[in-house]
Amino acid sequence: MTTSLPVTTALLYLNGVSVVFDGFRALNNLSLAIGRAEMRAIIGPNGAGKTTMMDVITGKTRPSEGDAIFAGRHDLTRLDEASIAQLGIGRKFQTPTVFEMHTVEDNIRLSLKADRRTLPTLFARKTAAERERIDALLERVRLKDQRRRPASELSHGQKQWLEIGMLLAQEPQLLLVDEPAAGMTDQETADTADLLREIAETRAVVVVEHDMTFVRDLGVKVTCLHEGSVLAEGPLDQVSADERVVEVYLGR
Amino acid sequence: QAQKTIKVGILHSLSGTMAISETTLKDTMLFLIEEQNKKGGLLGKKLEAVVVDPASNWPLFAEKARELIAQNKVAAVFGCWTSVSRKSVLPVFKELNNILFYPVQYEGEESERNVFYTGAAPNQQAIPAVDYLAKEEKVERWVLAGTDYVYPRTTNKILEAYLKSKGVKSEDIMISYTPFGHADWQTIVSDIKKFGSSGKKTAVVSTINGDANVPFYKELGNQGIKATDIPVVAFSVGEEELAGIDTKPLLGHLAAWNYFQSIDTPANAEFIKKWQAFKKNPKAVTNDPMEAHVIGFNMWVKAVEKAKTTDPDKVIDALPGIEAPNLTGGVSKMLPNHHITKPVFIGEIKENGQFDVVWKTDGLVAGDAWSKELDGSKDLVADWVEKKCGNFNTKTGKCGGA
Amino acid sequence: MLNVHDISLFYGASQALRGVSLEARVGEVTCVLGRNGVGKSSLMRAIVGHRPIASGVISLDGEDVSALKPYERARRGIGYVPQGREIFPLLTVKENLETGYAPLKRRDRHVPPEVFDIFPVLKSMLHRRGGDLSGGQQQQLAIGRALTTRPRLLVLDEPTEGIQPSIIKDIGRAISYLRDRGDMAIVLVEQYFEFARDLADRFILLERGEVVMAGGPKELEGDAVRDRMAI
Amino acid sequence: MVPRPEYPVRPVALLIAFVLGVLLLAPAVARADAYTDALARFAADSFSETEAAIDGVAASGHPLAADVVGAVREGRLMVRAADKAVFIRDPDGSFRDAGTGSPAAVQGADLKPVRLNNRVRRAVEAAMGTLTLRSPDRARRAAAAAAVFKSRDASALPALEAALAAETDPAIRRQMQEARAAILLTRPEATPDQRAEAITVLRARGDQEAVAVLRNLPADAPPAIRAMAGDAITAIENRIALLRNVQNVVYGISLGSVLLLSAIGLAVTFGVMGVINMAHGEMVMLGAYTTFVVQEVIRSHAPWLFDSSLFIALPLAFLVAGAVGVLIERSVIRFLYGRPLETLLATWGISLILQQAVRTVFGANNREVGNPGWMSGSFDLLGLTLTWNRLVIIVFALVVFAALLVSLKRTALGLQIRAVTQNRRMAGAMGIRTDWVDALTFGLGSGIAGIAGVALSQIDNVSPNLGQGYIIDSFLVVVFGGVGNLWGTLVGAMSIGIANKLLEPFAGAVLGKIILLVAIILFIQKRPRGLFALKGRFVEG
Amino acid sequence: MTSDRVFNRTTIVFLAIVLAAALLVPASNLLLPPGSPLHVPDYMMPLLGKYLCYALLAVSVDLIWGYAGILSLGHGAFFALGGYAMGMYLMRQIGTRGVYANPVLPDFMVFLNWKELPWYWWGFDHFPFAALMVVLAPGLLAFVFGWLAFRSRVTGVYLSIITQAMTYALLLAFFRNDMGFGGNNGLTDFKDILGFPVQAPGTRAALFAASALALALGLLACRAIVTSKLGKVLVAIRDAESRTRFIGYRVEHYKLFVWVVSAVLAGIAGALYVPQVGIINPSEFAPANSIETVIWVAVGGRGTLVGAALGALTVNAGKTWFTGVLPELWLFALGALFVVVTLFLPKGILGTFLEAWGFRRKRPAPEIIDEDGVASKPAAAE
Ligand SMILES: Nc1ncnc2c1ncn2[C@@H]1O[C@H](COP(=O)(O)OP(=O)(O)OP(=O)(O)O)[C@@H](O)[C@H]1O
Ligand SMILES: Nc1ncnc2c1ncn2[C@@H]1O[C@H](COP(=O)(O)OP(=O)(O)OP(=O)(O)O)[C@@H](O)[C@H]1O
Ligand SMILES: [Mg+2]
Ligand SMILES: [Mg+2]
Repeated sequence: MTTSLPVTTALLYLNGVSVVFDGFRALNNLSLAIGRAEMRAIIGPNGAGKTTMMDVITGKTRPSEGDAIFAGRHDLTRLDEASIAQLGIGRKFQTPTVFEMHTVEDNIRLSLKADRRTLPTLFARKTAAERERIDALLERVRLKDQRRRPASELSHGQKQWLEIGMLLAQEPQLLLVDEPAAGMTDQETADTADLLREIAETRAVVVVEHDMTFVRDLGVKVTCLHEGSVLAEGPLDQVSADERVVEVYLGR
Repeated sequence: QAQKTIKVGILHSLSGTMAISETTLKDTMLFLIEEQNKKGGLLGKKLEAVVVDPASNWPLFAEKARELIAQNKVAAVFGCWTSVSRKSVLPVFKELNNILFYPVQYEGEESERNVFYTGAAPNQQAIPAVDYLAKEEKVERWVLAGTDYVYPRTTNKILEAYLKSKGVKSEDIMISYTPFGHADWQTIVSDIKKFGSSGKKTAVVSTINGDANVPFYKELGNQGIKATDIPVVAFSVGEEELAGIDTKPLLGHLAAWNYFQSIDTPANAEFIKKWQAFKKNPKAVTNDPMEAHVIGFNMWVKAVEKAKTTDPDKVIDALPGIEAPNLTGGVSKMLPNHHITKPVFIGEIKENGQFDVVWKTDGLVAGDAWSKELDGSKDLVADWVEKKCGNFNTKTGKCGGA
Repeated sequence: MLNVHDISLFYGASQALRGVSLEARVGEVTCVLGRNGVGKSSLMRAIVGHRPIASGVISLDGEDVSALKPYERARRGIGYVPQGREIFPLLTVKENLETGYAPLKRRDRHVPPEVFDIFPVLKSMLHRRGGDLSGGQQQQLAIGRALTTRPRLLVLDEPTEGIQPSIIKDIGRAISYLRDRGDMAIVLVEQYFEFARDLADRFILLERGEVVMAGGPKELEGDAVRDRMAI
Repeated sequence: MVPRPEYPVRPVALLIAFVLGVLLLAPAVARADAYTDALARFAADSFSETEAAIDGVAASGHPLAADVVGAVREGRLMVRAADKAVFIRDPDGSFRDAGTGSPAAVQGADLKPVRLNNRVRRAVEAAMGTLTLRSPDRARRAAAAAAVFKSRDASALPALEAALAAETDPAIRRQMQEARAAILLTRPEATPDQRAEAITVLRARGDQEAVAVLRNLPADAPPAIRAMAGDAITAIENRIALLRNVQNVVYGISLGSVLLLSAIGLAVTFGVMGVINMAHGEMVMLGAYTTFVVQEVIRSHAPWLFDSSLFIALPLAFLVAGAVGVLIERSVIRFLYGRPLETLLATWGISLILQQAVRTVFGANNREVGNPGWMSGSFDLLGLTLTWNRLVIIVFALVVFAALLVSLKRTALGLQIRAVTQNRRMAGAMGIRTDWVDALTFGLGSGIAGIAGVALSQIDNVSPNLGQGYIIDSFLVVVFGGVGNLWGTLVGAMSIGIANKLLEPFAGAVLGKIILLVAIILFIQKRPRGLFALKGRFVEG
Repeated sequence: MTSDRVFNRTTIVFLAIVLAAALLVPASNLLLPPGSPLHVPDYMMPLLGKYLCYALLAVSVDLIWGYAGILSLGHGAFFALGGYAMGMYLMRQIGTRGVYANPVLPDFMVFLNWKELPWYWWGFDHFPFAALMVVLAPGLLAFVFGWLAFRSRVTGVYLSIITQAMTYALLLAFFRNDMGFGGNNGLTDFKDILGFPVQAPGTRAALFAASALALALGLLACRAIVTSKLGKVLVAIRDAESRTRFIGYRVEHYKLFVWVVSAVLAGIAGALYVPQVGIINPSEFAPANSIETVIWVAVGGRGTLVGAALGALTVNAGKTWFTGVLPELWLFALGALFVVVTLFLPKGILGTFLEAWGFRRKRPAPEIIDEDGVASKPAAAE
């Protein structure tokens, strides 16, 4: 963190990031900046590197080149997953991953923003405030009836919702949301868009989605990735009018 | 308490790593008890064997010993093989005041009131063997190869001191220890080969234990080390162990024991015949620890008859001085130090897995509880008759411990 | 072709399907619609044999297959694209496709060409391990793999999930092509309403494990179904 | 009963002196007398007398001398207790009078063979050496030269010179020259030139024994010669030191192949199927016992087949262990897929049962499994001693490995096995007969373990505990190499084997093993998923 | 997965039994006459005490295996280290009563010609120091080992096997006579503990009570841990380790914490075990012993703590009984027990019992198993 970092006001700044797997460039000199209360939609063909980009930001994958700076100070490429999460970066995975053995409620409780150190966790007590917060979140993701069921019993879509709930519980500064609408009905998709817009009023949100209706609902700047780098950027209408985007992504 | 039978405890592992050696001893005891019962039992009562399985697990030995004595009320226990199993049960025998007959050659350095050692002490096996090699085979260089535990360590300490006292130089002694169950002997055998090719006659004194012997001998055979080049004398390899090896390449290697199945005496022939009948196996072999149990059992029977009771205190007092014929033509005697007198034989391995006796001591050798070669113990004597002490220090005139 | 009659299915004590019936005919696409957690995937699992049913009958060409093991059903011609892709992660793309050879005769053991036509990316990634692919690529692979078994009944559980728009269109075209080829019955679970509407020859709508609506393309035209799906 | 012989004179010296005397001056009559005198000493039943008798017989130059000495070696020289007459029992069972060589009609029961001990055997070797230096049989001459080299006795020199002059075979000539060099070097009256030449010959021989001879150079030799000998010793020792390193690596490979063999079945049941198979060792044991049974049957019914016993045992062991494996899979393991840790509990139980079953059937003792002739002994390769059985095991391990690799990677069954173990449910939906594949895979892993048992029976105990000795190492190898990667198992086994053998000379067997274990623990820190870790995004959730 | 209260019904019942035993068993042994039907015979005392120590060991293994998913195949090492620390204290208490009457050196050092006491034996004549080492020796080893392994993210079988390698290396090391721990014979022939003769009935009773108390306290401590929020984090780690990291938990710290706690409990169990069985030797380090401990846990019911203790008691009592009654066949019986438990009581004795009697709401199946016994998790995702 002491090395000279590019000065930036962006909350998240990816600078020339490349990721190479056995010679295959999943990300290719990718640069991207996300502002403090900005929502950004990311689109791009399958295999364009969207998930890999999130992997880089959350510390799952180390880039071969480039850096990822958070809040102008933290070089994410040198931190481990837990530190990055503690900095305030939360993530929803492409395929829902929840704690199957825990109840829905416990899944949320574990995700709540709190002291993550070992001993404080050992002595943590349930508080009324915590309970209220959990209730509110369960209400929001419509899993209140399911609260005592183990997460393993949820259907695919319910898990998606639970994971969104877990993400909200962390109250991160930056939310990375990978395909939130997959497996949801049209109504739920619209609902999710509302939710994200609401969150983005105070936080930064990066959404990856292939559902164009959803992206349109979000009404935010869109970045289209292709073969690991930015292909086009701008309002959705502009991007979707781009010949290359139509060619590789939208189809005719 | 008027019991109808006299119970005898048998404490040998029937499973786990030691089962290989100990199972036969359990059978030996069953055989001896059956024979005794055919003769009418003891004190007019039948003997009853109580068999338990301590499963080669040392704490379990203590537990089972306690069970035999406290719960089954046995009059005496015949058992144990490894030193550690004996060490484990010792406190139990002391506490509950019972008798253990221990049939295996061991490192010595012990004499307990409740234990009778019918196997060889180091001076009844190791030292005569070395003498033989030095004299007969003109051996000048020695490899002391053993498994890393107390028996080989102590034996090798004693032998090293003994050899040095005979003028053997340090560079002519090579000592090597291996873990239990060591299976890969390539390096060590080639080291031995190298050590032995200096021009001086070399021999290996092996205190390698149990299972490790088979791969060791196989490797010796394969690397072409013949007994005429570098003889190996072993203290833990008997007929039983050889039964699992192809002995052709081992022709001429040696073992030192107090008994060999091949020894041609009427007593032995009869014993072998009855044993094979008992086992229903005409090929069943006999070995040294079995003979030790035979002697120990007969001594116990005589002592009980002499004391007219199985009460351990009385039997313990009656035992020293009791004599029982061994199977090789002599008469062994229980000494005040609770060890017995035994003849020592050196046998060469024959092609049929038996031993050919090539040398024996003139008479019977008395077992020493304390080795004269070790600094810590040369002043100690054990005498449970006069001094009532297992570790009487002749210098200070005091009985140690307690 | 496939006839599901009045089946019910339990997870432990909780019932996921109550008396569901469904029919799928060769040359038709049968859509299963419904919100999250209503039992669509459970129905598919019952059809392919991954969950036992508690009552009812599932028959294939008139033969009752309800008690058969999954592989026996697969050998009778059921091909399955599960929700969540379930790629064999350590097998290469090629090997993943080749697992579909198991029920085939020796001369059929090759990947049908239409797979690479619809999903050209698979061709370029034949030697990449399945687990390394991106989510959408895996989904494509899962469909390709099911087609390799030359199914007579293709069961697709949300096949468009995570796939880029252009390929969704291709998949749509492929499904119509396969339907029109007339040797295959297709059961499609889909939340993407328009996609389903464009393809469906008949449909059922599930709610809490029960069929609450069924019909043909006409019923889908209006907003009735759509509204029911939106709570 | 057993005598304690004492020896004042070096027997070989005596013997060779005799031979010399005989060759040069003694009349035939003296020969016959010396011969009968010597023969009589066999009757004394004392090792020292026997030894003297051998020397005497050999020295007598009597035509029967070689026959008699040969008969002693093979325990065919018999003494009749009643009248101390000595007979040779020929291999066909007929008897000859040892004194005259004429056939004798005697009762076998009255006769006792002359007994041997190591010293007598050595005397026999030495006597045979000198007696056969000019034997027409090439192998005998070679053995004779080796025997003289070993005995290094000055008085054999003339005989040796004579033999050398007549010898045409270059290899044997060299051996004889070496023998002569060994004698000359230590002989006090040898000239410096002779010694220099001897040193050169010995240096060329270049082994440990040559060093031993060179070390025996008398201290009064001229400094130049001493320096030359010193040089030769250093040169040889350097070479030997180098060879030892190579040797250690070879030993390591051999140990590695044992580890590989014992682990390879586990690489299937555990590595591929994910069953924590604690009964793996018992499968190895079953293979070893199958070998034992096969050999037992062969011994009693068809002894001529003994040399091919292993080839018969291999398929049988595969079938026996494989069948037991299939049985275990069908009756227990198949209920436990998806609960890998519980397989630990069940297979542990199974291993206890199998061990005790074998103990009940075959007894707790070791059972004898013999080496077929072609697997015994050793051979020299550029100064390295390699034993045949180790070599066979190395080759065998690699063959088994290759076969398994091919069947998993190149066959349809292999693909199905991998698919089933990665996602059993989905594999079923693809039409793969999961239960059939499961049983077959477990059977395959068990069968391979059984095959390993056949090989291990050649170097280790065949006892109910056999398997226990290998289970820890096997798991270590599979895990160290990387679970699920066959190449990892190969490289893991070889590196553990070689590291072990390179450490052993420095640290000793016990400490060496400890160091190795600690090194593996530390290594796993660097590569938490083994040597050949599976990489990729699927590995981490 | 577990009820949130420290004192759930099973725990209360079990604790009550253990504590009652702590009082009643010694009382019956000491106070009742031998003829009385309620009298606990002398020979049972060390036996029962031994079982309790094993039970504590099993609880410690269940803490890490059942809740944090760390399968240790080397926990015997911590048990043995605690045992050795206690054994060393007991050896020092022998003083001049050894066979050689050497005031400084234990017997085995005398006859192997050691001249002075090695430094690592210093201090063991003081009980407080020895007691500290009982906790510290296993604790420190666990800390170092765990710190390395968890930081490097060694998980699953890799971790299991290196724990096994650890205990195996210790086994070999302690076998070496040069190490100064008595080699294969280990430490034996103990006389006094805290001034009381180890074999006296009173001491036996006290040791039994102490073991029972240690088990109760250990169990409570573990209950407290697993019912806390930390316990939930552990379960989360067990199910989805990397997911837990993405929420911000430092997985390695959590694992290290329970790992060390568990090792210390094992050490205490070992320390109480040694004076009751009267010997500690390197075979306690044998990997097979550690595997057996894991098996007790599985038999009792993994992830239930009380079940682990029950499993240890059941298996060991069974072993005692079988080895006496069926000396030649007991391995069949024990082996069959293990197979039967896995097949028919997949949740262990306790889990099955509780389920059958409806003591608790139904717990979720550990994995989603469908009818042909197939888990929904792909094997490689581990
Ligand atoms: N560990 C890996 N090894 C090899 N290739 C990888 C690895 N991880 C990702 N890839 C490749 O990198 C590319 C980018 O993958 P990524 O998952 O980021 O795509 P994506 O944009 O998220 O696609 P989708 O929309 O399908 O989710 C893909 O082609 C994928 O196959
Ligand atoms: N393995 C399981 N164990 C217990 N209950 C389950 C299991 N899988 C699904 N369920 C329950 O069964 C019901 C139906 O689930 P199913 O997966 O069939 O829904 P779905 O219609 O496919 O939903 P989605 O659109 O979210 O995929 C849900 O309420 C879910 O909670
Ligand atoms: Mg993606
Ligand atoms: Mg679904």
